[in-house]
Amino acid sequence: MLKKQGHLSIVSQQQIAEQIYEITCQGPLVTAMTNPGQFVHIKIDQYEDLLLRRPLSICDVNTEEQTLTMLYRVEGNGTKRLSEKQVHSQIDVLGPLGQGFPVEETKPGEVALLVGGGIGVPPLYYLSKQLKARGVEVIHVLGFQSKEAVFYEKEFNELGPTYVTTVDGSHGIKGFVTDAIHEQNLTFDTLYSCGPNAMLKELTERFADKRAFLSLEERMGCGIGACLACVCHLTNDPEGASYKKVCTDGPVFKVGEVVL
Amino acid sequence: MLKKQGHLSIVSQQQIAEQIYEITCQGPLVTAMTNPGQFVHIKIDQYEDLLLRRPLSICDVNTEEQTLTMLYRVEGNGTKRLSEKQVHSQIDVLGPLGQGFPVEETKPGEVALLVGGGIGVPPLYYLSKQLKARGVEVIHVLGFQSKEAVFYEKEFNELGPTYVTTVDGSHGIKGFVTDAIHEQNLTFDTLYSCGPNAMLKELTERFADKRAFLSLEERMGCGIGACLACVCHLTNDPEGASYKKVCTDGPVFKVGEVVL
Amino acid sequence: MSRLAIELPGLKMKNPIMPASGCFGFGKEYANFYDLSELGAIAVKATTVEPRYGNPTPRLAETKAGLLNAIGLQNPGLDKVCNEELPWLEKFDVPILANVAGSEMEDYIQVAERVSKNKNVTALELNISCPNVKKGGIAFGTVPEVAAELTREVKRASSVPIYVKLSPNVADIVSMAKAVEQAGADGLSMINTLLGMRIDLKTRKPILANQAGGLSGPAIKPVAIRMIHQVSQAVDIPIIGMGGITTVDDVIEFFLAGASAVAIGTQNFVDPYACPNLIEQLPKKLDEMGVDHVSELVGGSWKELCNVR
Amino acid sequence: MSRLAIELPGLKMKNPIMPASGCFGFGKEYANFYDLSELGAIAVKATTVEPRYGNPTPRLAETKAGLLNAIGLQNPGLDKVCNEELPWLEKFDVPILANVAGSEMEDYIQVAERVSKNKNVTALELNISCPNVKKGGIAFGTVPEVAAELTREVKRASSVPIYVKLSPNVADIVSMAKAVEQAGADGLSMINTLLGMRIDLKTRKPILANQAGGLSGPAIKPVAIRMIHQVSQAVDIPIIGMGGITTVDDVIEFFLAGASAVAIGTQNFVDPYACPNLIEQLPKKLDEMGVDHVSELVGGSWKELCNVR
Ligand SMILES: Cc1cc2nc3c(=O)[nH]c(=O)nc-3n(C[C@H](O)[C@H](O)[C@H](O)COP(=O)(O)OP(=O)(O)OC[C@H]3O[C@@H](n4cnc5c(N)ncnc54)[C@H](O)[C@@H]3O)c2cc1C
Ligand SMILES: Cc1cc2nc3c(=O)[nH]c(=O)nc-3n(C[C@H](O)[C@H](O)[C@H](O)COP(=O)(O)OP(=O)(O)OC[C@H]3O[C@@H](n4cnc5c(N)ncnc54)[C@H](O)[C@@H]3O)c2cc1C
Ligand SMILES: Cc1cc2nc3c(=O)[nH]c(=O)nc-3n(C[C@H](O)[C@H](O)[C@H](O)COP(=O)(O)O)c2cc1C
Ligand SMILES: Cc1cc2nc3c(=O)[nH]c(=O)nc-3n(C[C@H](O)[C@H](O)[C@H](O)COP(=O)(O)O)c2cc1C
Ligand code: FES
Ligand code: FES
Repeated sequence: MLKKQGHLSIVSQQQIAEQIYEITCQGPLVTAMTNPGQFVHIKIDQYEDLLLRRPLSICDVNTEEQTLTMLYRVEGNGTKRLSEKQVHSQIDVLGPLGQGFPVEETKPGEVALLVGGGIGVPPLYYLSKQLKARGVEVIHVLGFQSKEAVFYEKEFNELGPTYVTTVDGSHGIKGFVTDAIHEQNLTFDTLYSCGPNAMLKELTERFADKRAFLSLEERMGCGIGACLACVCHLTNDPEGASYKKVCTDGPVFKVGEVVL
Repeated sequence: MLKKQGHLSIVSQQQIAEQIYEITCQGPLVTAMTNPGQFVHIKIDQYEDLLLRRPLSICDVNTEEQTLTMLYRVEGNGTKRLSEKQVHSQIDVLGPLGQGFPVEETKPGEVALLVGGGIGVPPLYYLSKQLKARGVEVIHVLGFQSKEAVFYEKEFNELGPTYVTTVDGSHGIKGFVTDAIHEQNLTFDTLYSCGPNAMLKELTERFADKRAFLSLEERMGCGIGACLACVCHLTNDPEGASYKKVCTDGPVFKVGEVVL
Repeated sequence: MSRLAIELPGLKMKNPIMPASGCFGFGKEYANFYDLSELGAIAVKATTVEPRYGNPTPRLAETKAGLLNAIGLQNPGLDKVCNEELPWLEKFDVPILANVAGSEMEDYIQVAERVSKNKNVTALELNISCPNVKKGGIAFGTVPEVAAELTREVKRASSVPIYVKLSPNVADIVSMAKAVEQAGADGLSMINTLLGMRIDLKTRKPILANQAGGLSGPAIKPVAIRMIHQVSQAVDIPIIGMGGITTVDDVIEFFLAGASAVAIGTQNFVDPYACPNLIEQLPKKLDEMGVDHVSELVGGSWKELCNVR
Repeated sequence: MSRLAIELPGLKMKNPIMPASGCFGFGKEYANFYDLSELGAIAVKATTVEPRYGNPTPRLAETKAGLLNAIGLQNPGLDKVCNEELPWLEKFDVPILANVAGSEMEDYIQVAERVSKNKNVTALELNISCPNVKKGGIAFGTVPEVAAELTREVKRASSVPIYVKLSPNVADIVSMAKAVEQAGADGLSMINTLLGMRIDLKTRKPILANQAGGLSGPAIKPVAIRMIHQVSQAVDIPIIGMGGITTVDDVIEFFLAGASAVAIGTQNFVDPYACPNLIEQLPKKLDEMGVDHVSELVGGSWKELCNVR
């Protein structure tokens, strides 16, 4: 029985874009977080008005220093309260959870296209680092609403070519990530993506026949497969009783495997 | 319309006896807190699992420095969370509330006997200071469970003769405050008291015909007279529909005025 | 007309926010904190024929995100309410929703008849749902036919429109609502408190002297929203929504569910300025949502057209 | 016998703590965290005749101190439960309380008959109260006569004792309890979730795809305590209490109210170790309270003799 739950201590926390925070925390639990695309489930404080844990993706890990970095957007009460937590205070973390991106599907020398939208960008960072370390050529396409919402552009640039799009054109290429892929004529051996459903749907339509892996988001209860809050239908049985759980079978699925 | 609600900043907090904490906080609201026996109603934090304010007595005030000191016992969730608050953080305070001890009922040169039981002791401190400043001779009888629960003995001693009792005899006189009053043959012109109901009942029986003022405790909602949570019957109409509210008509009542 | 002003039967309100009955006395205490004329309306404490002391103390117990109360309809009685409490409120420019309670049908009729004659009382709220009185009261609130009969009689006796305050402690709130609508109710107030209890581990007894009490506060908000969502689609009379409102977002949620105005209960105890604060915050929230008038939101969660965006 | 061990119809438990149905699947996930043999019992997820996918997502929404769910009885169906899920659990030394659901009486009977034959299923829990199925289900839970008939038929079909799981969404929980007791129920499970809703301010629609859902968690605890306090005084069969338990103090409160065992639902999601932690803390709490055996606390809030201090 593996111990998957523990307290991490916050070592830094800062705002890095509009509503976007970067938090780094430390503890032995981190050593198990080796698979990009996995997530952790966080109990932000002990006050019971905020009952459930909150799922956040692993954005970066330093296993030697046992530090975990996450990026999050302040959406509601939970992320707001997380943003108010002070350095040195603790958070209760369950994880790593779920199935991450299959790094090994891309061979050294091949090209991986990493496509992220908004708060779907964070898990791609750890993924990109691992792919690069493996000798894979990484290209990033990162979509945001506007200039103010852009983050980690520099960090991704250090790992490989990075195209940033904004919906309003205030920074980078105007439009959606799919526009950029088209305009820039980007080709790849493997596609890895995380972002809003609409984006994932669009990518599925275009690249259904490609080697592609998509990370999904769904409201979660337990995060470990017991509550059935996070299920989705299978593409080959879209109305039936068969299903996958985003928390344990995902969040990363092969393109076309599940109904978006 | 007076502004009775505001935020005070915690300037110190320390444990002074078993489960007993002393907290001092600062802010302009404090300047109005001139009447001992009044209380404040505190919203400990903004988390809504702990919904209501908590009533705490004014134990000491420095109007010049705008500091308010309170002593409290960790009973349940609210006081526990208060004890975890850090210096410099804020508490939301409503007050001063209620009718305090009538200091002016005791003339300079007269003797006032101040009798406190357990967590009823705190308001007597500010009272004693004011009586003494007025030229009243103050005698204190303070009852506790045991040695570990005793607090502020030195502080009271500096103001006047102080008899401490403990139920188990581990410190001071063994027994109840009433035993001490009897044994020591203490006489007085005015009696002021705050403590558990059983103690107040005993004092009422003995001193019903004296000039005596008792401070009551009752579970409170609003603290300002609107919710009718804290009512008590009048002694002259013990079954009827007339009533007093502990929060606004009290917490201090003349001995024999209300049903304990 | 201001973007907050609304008009419901008997209630011409500057804004859609009022304190809930029993959580504001007859206004005197809160008048120390702000000008009561700022309020959309005031729902005053329940009035019965005779003065009542109510239940023994303790009358309150806190629960997670909730409050249990067993005040027991303590009030100064019909005479004093009509001769002192209501006249005192006349100096404020605010309509009064007078909460009517009793043990027998006759009590309700007597209170309704007389209270509705006070000049600032522009509507009555029929409290058929108070969980804290032992006789009669509770049956009125859980049997549609009984509630309907009471509504009919009180409606006849009253010289102003009547709102029936529904109890959430029923299996089928829609039947209750429809029954009182058919019986002539001009509006609904919902929800009253859920029946609950807390036991003290030290004494091993219920904390409340009355044992059970009414649960209010944020804990019950989802129940209120669900009931208002159901009922507002089934009746044609307006609903004054309440149950756990603490923020302006909560206010909006009640409108979207189907309430036409809202009442603030427990939160007044937490923050004496709760009502004026919410009134102040409301226009800003409407701006954020791109809404001109608060009434555009009513029933927005189930009315097709309202769901812009 | 240990101070925690209890014996209820069909359930010989090492301790009085079990996970609640629907909050623990069929145990597989939590087996990654601890040895399931530590538990007093396991209430497994509701089983229906056919496999069910349940409701569309989102299926969860958080409320203040509460959780709304509309899972919709998703389960792998009778065949798979009997052939795979239950046999998998046989390796643990723990009695299984199998939760039985359906839309028609016949469904319940069919599930009960077959599930009760599994060798580790020592009792059934009749889910007459799930608020998340549209057909039939809800009526079973709110009409005493219907609940009684169902109980009688299932009791006849089952080879093990049956516990009827009561819905709190009723005006008179005592009548429900008495009706199913008379119909042969061996015990009661209470409470299931309260019906609630949350509306999203951005989309202006209910968050749950199913619109309404069942409210669980600390918010509903006072309602559960009140109902158990009432029912335990009115019936002679034992009660498995649940609704908002998060701490060992909550466990004690349920015993004092009148429960003979407790189930932990939502808290498993917050803390996967919730059940073993409570089991570990219980003896220390009994020491603190000066209680030898946990069963001494049952009904302590209303039984005179129990109120030592
Ligand atoms: C596998 C996974 C990975 C994620 N990774 C990230 C990340 O790296 N950075 C980031 O900013 N966000 C991430 N999210 C989304 C994040 O979990 C939500 O934004 C967050 O839970 C919102 O909580 P809140 O209290 O601020 O909002 P509230 O709206 O107050 O939350 C209320 C409830 O709804 C749930 N909820 C609300 N929005 C979402 C959502 N979009 N997805 C899932 N649950 C939601 C919450 O978990 C909570 O239970 C991830 C979600 C999933 C499922
Ligand atoms: C006028 C007045 C003055 C007080 N002064 C002091 C003081 O100076 N120092 C001190 O330690 N205590 C004082 N108390 C008691 C103090 O208010 C309670 O101990 C405190 O509210 C307990 O809160 P809790 O959250 O820790 O306990 P919980 O039991 O979790 O509280 C739950 C609810 O019960 C109420 N409650 C519980 N116990 C009491 C009680 N004994 N009296 C009133 N309400 C209670 C709480 O306010 C809260 O609403 C005073 C009470 C009153 C009425
Ligand atoms: C202390 C208290 C007293 C109440 N008294 C009454 C009353 O006299 N008449 C009535 O109709 N409702 C009464 N209520 C119910 C409230 O008006 C309101 O319906 C309920 O509290 C839910 O709203 P809230 O969650 O905002 O408090 C009372 C509620 C509380 C908390
Ligand atoms: C996600 C979820 C699923 C549930 N599924 C079932 C179920 O299948 N059968 C059932 O009888 N109760 C079900 N329940 C109700 C619980 O068993 C329990 O009665 C309720 O949640 C109250 O307990 P709690 O507050 O500890 O969660 C479910 C509850 C939740 C939160
Ligand atoms: S979140 Fe509970 S099963 Fe996925
Ligand atoms: S606490 Fe509300 S009236 Fe006294």
